[in-house]
Amino acid sequence: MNAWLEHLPVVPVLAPLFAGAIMLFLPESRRSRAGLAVVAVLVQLATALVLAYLTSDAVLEVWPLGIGVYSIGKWPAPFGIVLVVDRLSALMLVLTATVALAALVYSLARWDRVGVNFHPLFQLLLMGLNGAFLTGDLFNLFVFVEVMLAASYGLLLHGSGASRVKAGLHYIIVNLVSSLLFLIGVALVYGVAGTLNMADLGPRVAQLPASDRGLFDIGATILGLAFLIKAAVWPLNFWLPAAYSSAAAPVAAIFSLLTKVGVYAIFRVGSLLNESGVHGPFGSDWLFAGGIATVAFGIIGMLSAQQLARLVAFSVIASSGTLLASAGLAPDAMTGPALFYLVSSVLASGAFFMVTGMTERTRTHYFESSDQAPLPIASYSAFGMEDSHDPLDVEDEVGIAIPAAMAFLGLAFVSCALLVSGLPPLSGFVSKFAMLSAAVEIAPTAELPVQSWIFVAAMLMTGLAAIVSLTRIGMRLFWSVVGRTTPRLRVIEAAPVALLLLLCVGLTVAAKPAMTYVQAAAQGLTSPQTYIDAVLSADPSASTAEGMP
Amino acid sequence: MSEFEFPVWAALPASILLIVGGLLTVIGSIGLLRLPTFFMRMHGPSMGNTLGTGSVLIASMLLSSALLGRPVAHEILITVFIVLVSPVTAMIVMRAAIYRTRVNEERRRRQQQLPAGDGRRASDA
Amino acid sequence: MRRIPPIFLCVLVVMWLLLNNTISIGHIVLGFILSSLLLLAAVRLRPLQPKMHRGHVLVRLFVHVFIDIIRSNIGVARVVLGLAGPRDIHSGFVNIPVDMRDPHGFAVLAMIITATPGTIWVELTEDRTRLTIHVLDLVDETEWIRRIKERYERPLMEVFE
Amino acid sequence: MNAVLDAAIWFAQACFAIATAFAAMRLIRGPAAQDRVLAFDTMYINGMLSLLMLGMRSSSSAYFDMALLIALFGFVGTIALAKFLLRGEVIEP
Amino acid sequence: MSLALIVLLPFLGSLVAAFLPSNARNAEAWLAGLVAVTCAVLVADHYPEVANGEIIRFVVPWLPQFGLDLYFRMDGYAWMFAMLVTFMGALVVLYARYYMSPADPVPRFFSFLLAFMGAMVGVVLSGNLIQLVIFWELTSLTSFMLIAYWYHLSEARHGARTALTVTAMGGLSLLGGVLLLGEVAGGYDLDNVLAAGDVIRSHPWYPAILILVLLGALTKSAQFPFHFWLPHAMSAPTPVSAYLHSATMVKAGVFLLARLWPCLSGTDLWFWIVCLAGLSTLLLGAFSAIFQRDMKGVLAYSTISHLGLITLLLGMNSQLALVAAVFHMMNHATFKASLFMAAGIVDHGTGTRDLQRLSGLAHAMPITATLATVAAAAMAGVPLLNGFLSKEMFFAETVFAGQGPAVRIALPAMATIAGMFSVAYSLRLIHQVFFGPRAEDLPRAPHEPTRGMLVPSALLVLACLLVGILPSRTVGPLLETATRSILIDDMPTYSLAVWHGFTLPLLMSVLALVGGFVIYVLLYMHRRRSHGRTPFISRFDGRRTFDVMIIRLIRVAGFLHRLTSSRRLQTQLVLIVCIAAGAALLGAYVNKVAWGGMPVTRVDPTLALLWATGIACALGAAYQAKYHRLAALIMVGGTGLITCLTFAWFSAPDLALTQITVEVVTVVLILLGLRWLPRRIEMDDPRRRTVRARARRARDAVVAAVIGTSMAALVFAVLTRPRRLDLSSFFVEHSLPQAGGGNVVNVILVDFRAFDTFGEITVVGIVALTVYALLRRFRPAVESIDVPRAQREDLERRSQLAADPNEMLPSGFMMVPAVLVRLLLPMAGLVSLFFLLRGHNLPGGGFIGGLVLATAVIVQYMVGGALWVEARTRLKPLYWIATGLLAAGTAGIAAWFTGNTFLTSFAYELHLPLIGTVHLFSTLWFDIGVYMLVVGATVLMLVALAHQSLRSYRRPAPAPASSDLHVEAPSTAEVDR
Amino acid sequence: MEIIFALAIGVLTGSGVWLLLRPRTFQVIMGLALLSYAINLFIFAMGRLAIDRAPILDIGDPTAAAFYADPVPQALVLTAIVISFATTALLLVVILAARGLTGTDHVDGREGDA
Ligand code: NA
Ligand code: NA
Repeated sequence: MNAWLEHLPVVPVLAPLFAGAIMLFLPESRRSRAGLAVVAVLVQLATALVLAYLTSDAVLEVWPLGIGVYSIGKWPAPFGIVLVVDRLSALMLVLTATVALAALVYSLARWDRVGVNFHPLFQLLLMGLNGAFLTGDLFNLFVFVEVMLAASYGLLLHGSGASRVKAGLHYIIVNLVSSLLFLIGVALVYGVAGTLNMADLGPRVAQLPASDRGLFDIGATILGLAFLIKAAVWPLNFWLPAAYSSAAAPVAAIFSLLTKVGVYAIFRVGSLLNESGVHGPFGSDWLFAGGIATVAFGIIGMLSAQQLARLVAFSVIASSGTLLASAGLAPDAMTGPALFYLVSSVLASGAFFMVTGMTERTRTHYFESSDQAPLPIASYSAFGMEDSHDPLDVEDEVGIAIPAAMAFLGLAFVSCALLVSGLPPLSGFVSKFAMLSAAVEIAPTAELPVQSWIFVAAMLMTGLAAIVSLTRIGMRLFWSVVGRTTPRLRVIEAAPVALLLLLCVGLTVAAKPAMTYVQAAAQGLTSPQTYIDAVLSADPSASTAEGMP
Repeated sequence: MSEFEFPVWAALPASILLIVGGLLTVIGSIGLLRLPTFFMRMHGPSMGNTLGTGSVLIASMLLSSALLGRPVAHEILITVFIVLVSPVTAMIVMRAAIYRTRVNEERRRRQQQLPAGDGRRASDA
Repeated sequence: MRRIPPIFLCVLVVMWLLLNNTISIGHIVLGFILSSLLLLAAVRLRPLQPKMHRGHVLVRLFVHVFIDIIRSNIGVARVVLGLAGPRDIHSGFVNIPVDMRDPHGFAVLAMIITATPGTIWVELTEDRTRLTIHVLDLVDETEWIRRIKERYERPLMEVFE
Repeated sequence: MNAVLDAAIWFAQACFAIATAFAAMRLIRGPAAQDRVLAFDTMYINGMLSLLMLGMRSSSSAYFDMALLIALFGFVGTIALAKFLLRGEVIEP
Repeated sequence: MSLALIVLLPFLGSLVAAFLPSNARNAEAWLAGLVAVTCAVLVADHYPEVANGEIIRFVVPWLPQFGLDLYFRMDGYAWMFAMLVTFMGALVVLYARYYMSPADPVPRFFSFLLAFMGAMVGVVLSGNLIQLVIFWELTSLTSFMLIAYWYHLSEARHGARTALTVTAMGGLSLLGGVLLLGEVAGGYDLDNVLAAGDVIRSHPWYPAILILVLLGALTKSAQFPFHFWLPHAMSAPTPVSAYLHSATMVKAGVFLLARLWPCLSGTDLWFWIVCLAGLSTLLLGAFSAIFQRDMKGVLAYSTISHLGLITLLLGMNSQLALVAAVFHMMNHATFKASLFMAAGIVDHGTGTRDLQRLSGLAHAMPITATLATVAAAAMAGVPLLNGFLSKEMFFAETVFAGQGPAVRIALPAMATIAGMFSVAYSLRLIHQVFFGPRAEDLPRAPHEPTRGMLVPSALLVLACLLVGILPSRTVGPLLETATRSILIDDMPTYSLAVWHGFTLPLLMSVLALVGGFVIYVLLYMHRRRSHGRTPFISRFDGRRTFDVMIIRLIRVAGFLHRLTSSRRLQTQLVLIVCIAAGAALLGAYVNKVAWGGMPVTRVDPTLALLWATGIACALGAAYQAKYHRLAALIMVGGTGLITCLTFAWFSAPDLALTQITVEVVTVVLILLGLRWLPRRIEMDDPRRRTVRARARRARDAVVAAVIGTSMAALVFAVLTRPRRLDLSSFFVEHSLPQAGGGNVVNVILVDFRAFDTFGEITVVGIVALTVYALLRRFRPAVESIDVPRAQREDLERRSQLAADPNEMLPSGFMMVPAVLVRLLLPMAGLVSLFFLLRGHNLPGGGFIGGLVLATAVIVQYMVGGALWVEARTRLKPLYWIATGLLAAGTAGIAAWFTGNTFLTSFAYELHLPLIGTVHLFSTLWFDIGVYMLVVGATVLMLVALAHQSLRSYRRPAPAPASSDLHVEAPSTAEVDR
Repeated sequence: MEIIFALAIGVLTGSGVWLLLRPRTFQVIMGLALLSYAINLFIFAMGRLAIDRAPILDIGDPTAAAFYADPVPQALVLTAIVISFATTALLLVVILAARGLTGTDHVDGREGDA
């Protein structure tokens, strides 16, 4: 294969890193940094698409098993760290890059200047996300999750202000604790099974003596809990609504991916531990119960939410619960539709957070009013870092205002509402229908048919709750007679929203190929042997000319 | 322990030095623990800092020279650093102690003036 | 062009050799390069440099100090262990009028006073005319003043002024 | 001869541990902040000595570096604390 | 193909309409009308095929994996409805053109109207049940938009929301039912489902399916008890009421019942549920209609009751009843729509629809009066009008419905009573509006409307007459095809004659007419004392109940939310740690985890003593951290020291080194922070002595104890098991030969697992950036803004606190320390380089080296003061960070050019004079990156924190309380610039 | 020896958790510091305890791995130390900002019950 194509899997990690690093040399003025940022995201998108193409059945000569394994430093798995690209990873990469592109462009309108270093942090967040989706090593996963979280702290606090700092404090502390759990889990897994490579885990666990097996399960349990906290499972998700609803709109938009990292980790590690039958969070019943509880919590939250942002945050919770529940219900049948749902819901909530930002424009909550405004401190010129721009002058608006702003906003809002509530005709409905029909289909043969019914009921309930609460808040937003000022809307803000919504439409129209792809991806999860073989049989020294120094 | 057999010329003085250093350090910290006032306590540890450390370092020098079969002197660096640094510590700590005792004096005096005791007590940070 | 203090450079090179525990030519060169770079980078942070002469005086001084250290260690040990006899220990501050002005001199003096147990540097007045030390076992103030001035301050003034 | 040496090393190590413990007692007992700072400094010195002992025990030079580092920087924490007590902030304008 | 076109065209039209300028009434109308007519023509074009029993199909695969395809299917029944929808659409558009006022934003109206048309056509042409549900929900949405067309009226908003919630809920349950149905019938497409009738009826899921589907249908068709949304939908513009809420959308429910009739009906369950719903709706609607004040109110309730009638017919499990039902669907559409139009005309002409105020309009608007009268007569079931025919069929069915005796008596009676009611309200409507004395106090002077508004109504009335007089010539064949397509072979025999001789049904009709007249007269005697409130049942207002339910729902949700969630951090943390511990303990219990078999090594008293110290420090810190922060900090530092010694003790020199350096930096860092964390004054706080507070502390103590114990047990369980060598042996064996490094740990960090290090330094960099960004807009606590007390005392002696950048040495007590510490800087630098360079073979490496250098710099700040140092050096931490990241990255990428993967280490042999050959490892370059990043990040964080005190260093005056904060904010700002 | 090690980790964890559950921000940050010590020791323990077996190979003899202490957990702990150092710094600054913006050092940003 082409010697350079070989390095493609590591590009999604490197592109944002280099972009972010180089930005630090550029002045804090928007233009140069923003340009670089856009380029970097486009590179990631292109790479992700190529990877998705390479993992599909279209080409088999590059990666015969449809799985790309890139061993960092040429050390073979399980000893070295490997990046693994299968359909699922590729899918997540594409999703990340897409939402990132939208959020980035959106942020250029003004949001990126309410604080410093927005763009570097944004890039490094992407680095963390991509790394987490790519890595095949448990501890390396920890590291990249930390990268992601660290950047998310920075972005959540971007713009400062009381509400953000308060929410951020809780968000940070909870995530620090969950990281500690993550460490305990990884360490225990290593201490008992003696490996850190995910693919290597299953075979080793199978060989574990019964006496050690219990310890391993404890490790896996704690690990799973850490993932579940990231995935915002009830009752470990109280930090989420405040954090997501107080973050700046584009940040919240990209945040809708963070919970999915937890879900991804559950899916991935769960599938690899599957046939060795590990109990705890990876065990299906626990997962199902947690998922349903989370959905219920999301429903309650949506119904009782008073601001749109919080409502969307709760819908994120509900969607994450849906994914967990479906994974717990019947991985084999449900994973495909669940992945479809994941894609649709991420796009939807991303768009929705941005719409929220636009509807709440009049209230400019993302920008502390002057009495709240923190004192700017001594300029750092003495300290060798001139940034002339004043973080407070973000009022000048960029880009041309689009006509019929209200019409666009209304249309966008309705589309988002349809997507979130799973009402026809958009992809929200398609994905929900797919999950429901799968759930109904397994019911007659399942050993616990009641689970299917609970799941179906939960899905329908979510839809109803979404309708009730969304009409309530939507009418207040758009049809309130008193004091509604039509916001000036700029293409640079409207376009990303439109992009995401159009993607959802595309997902609806091209449901067949999309579903085919995600089902293939799900196939990789439900029968992980291919993955394991691909990783463990990969010979790093094969592809290259020179040997070791 | 290492299977290397140390020659007497190194082992014997080293042992003595170690014992002396250990004793000095312990005595110093006993001083830190037992002496009545802060200013007196400050003298305790400085024993460990100087002669205690010195003897241990010499012992270490002897042993590692014997081990590698050539003069090893990098323990001198530690001595240099200790000597360079401990005055800084001593001065600032001493100064702080004097300042704080003065402040506490003043506070006590002030509290005797006002009708004392609403049950509060300023914490040290 | 900032000038690199030569003595300090040599000291650093020696340090480098001690650190790496070798005297290979390569390390000497490397140490030389690194040290000079570091000094170049740091020289503005150390504007004041000592001008030393009659360095041999220091040798005598150090011998004295060494003896004093051992003596005072024993002294303090006795005080701590309560072997100092029935008399109650009376510690206190001693004010010493000083004639030395050079900061580096004072620095060395501070080292000496700190290194000898039983005495601690307390403060030097802004105009550098009076030095206050704290003595653990204070029997006779004038004895202390004499000792500091005779044994330490004079040789230091010879070297640094 | 090694036996004597080992005994001496062991003895010294114990001494330093005891010294550390005493310092810690002072640290916990206080009463004043400066006492704690002083105790803290002492703990660091004793820690350095213990490291040197470990080095001799395992006759490896790896431990020497730690001792060196403590000798070089053990004081930073102490003067930071002391300066906080003395000036109310560690780094003044 | 053309089927898809019929569905697609309205949607396209709606898109176009949305983007027309808001004042283009004619363009909109033309567009809409054209679309409607075209669709109607297209539909009509298919009549020949459907007439001879063909079924036209058009399938587009959509989601075949789950049996969901776009499947358009037209048989006679569908054709009839499609015709109804499109034809009515055309008429309504024409009507609306004149009804809507120029002020109204018509694009929205017509665009939604067309969208609705598309959705409705979609419903009737769906050959796939899921697809049907999709269009079904679309009709709900478009109807929501149309009801709320005048959203500035709270009535409209409210009605719209009620309608949407009820119908969408129905739609969801319909979805559920359809899912089950599809699973049972083995596919969602209509042909399967209709064929699988027996399977379905005998399947255990049948009741569930039936109830779910019925929920969908009955809500849509406003059947009791879900009828309440329809009257409130009347706040929509009248064309909408005429189209959606009488002719088409509300028919969707009964349409579906008839559609699924072959596979769902024929059971007792069906009979009872459907009949009861229909009958009660029939009576309730008719009864309430009598007492309405609003014309549209009367029509709404009458619509409800007529829908009830249709439902009742469908419930009777008899083919003839089905025919009657289908027949009545069409009839009702015609006369009710024209009545609505009449109501609109009256509203338009007089400015009110209030029956109390309206009177004697016949003089002013004779044509309208005539049309309305005829239509009302049809509604009342007067002979020679279409209403009479279907109603008589209905009466006949009630009589011959085969069920038990009770039914045989009750049903006809009820039917007759309902008939009376409908006569009464029809009579009332016409009489009170068009006859009697002329009303004087009308908002507008009544006048005949433009022809455009009359034509549609007239056409419909004409239809009523034609059908009523010559049924078999006009509607006969259509009804035939429609019903035949539903009950394929077992078609009943029926005759559409006006005269069947003196039969029981005829008697019932007569009774109904007479009785209705009597009722109205009695009411009229009462001087129209109705105030729009229905006697007896007005208290059971479904809508109010619904509102209360919604409000309750939200309140309950709020309550549950408060119950199941918490904004308190402590609660969240307790949950996390408890669940973690619980899960672990449960796992241990389930799997009976036991100690391992390895013997424990003997306890070394020295380490034991050290750890006694460490534990004491930890406990002390835990005890002191609230009020004696400095003490706690120092004690934590002590614990850290012991930890570091432990690492060293158990042969982990690298860990010990890193730990110790990190310790030092952390202490400095937290002290820098403490400057801005105002001191807590310890006082005996009453809140700490409350029972709850004590209880919480007790709980936390227990939790902490349990978790501590379990961690200890866990560690012990691991430590007593043999270790696994697989990874370590690989690393130890390959470290020297391949990676060329003796210090395996360091080799792992920069080579084997360099990717971890790569991410790790990124984290450090990110945090530094965040800290910097956050501190840029830092707002300190009010109490700690002004200069610390100790320094304020100096201000008596010195003009300002900041050190003078030009002075050689700090004056005062810092002089000697400055001399010494500045002497130390180059040495420290050398040591840091030493650690950086030797890391690969002995403990050390970039991280430690970097921290050493950073610490050395920070110490300079401590003794020299921030401004003094920065006047003499220009360190650009951000650049260091960036360079570090780039260096590490390039070190990795460089491997690509040697044909290796990212971060593969390789050596470069450098031949130097008098030094010899030097092996430069790419890992060294990587380590240099780490080094630079760590230096930059650490310095940035610490110094950015230290810089905070610059904000106030020129204000000798101690700042008073919070009040001055805002005042001096600008002044600080300009100081900073 | 193992017993002492386990005890140490237990106590550190216990006091860390106790502080973590306290209402004051500074207590929480101290608790996290103690917890990270505990976790680092925990990870380290996963390589079991070895005395005088530092995984530093004298040039030229890569002897049996069994002799040396397990280097992997050491590397993991190093990463963990660095990351927890960084996050501690961040948390500290956030705590300061919160104190300034909310006027209290309660973790919830408002004076709850002590
Ligand atoms: Na998250
Ligand atoms: Na002294």
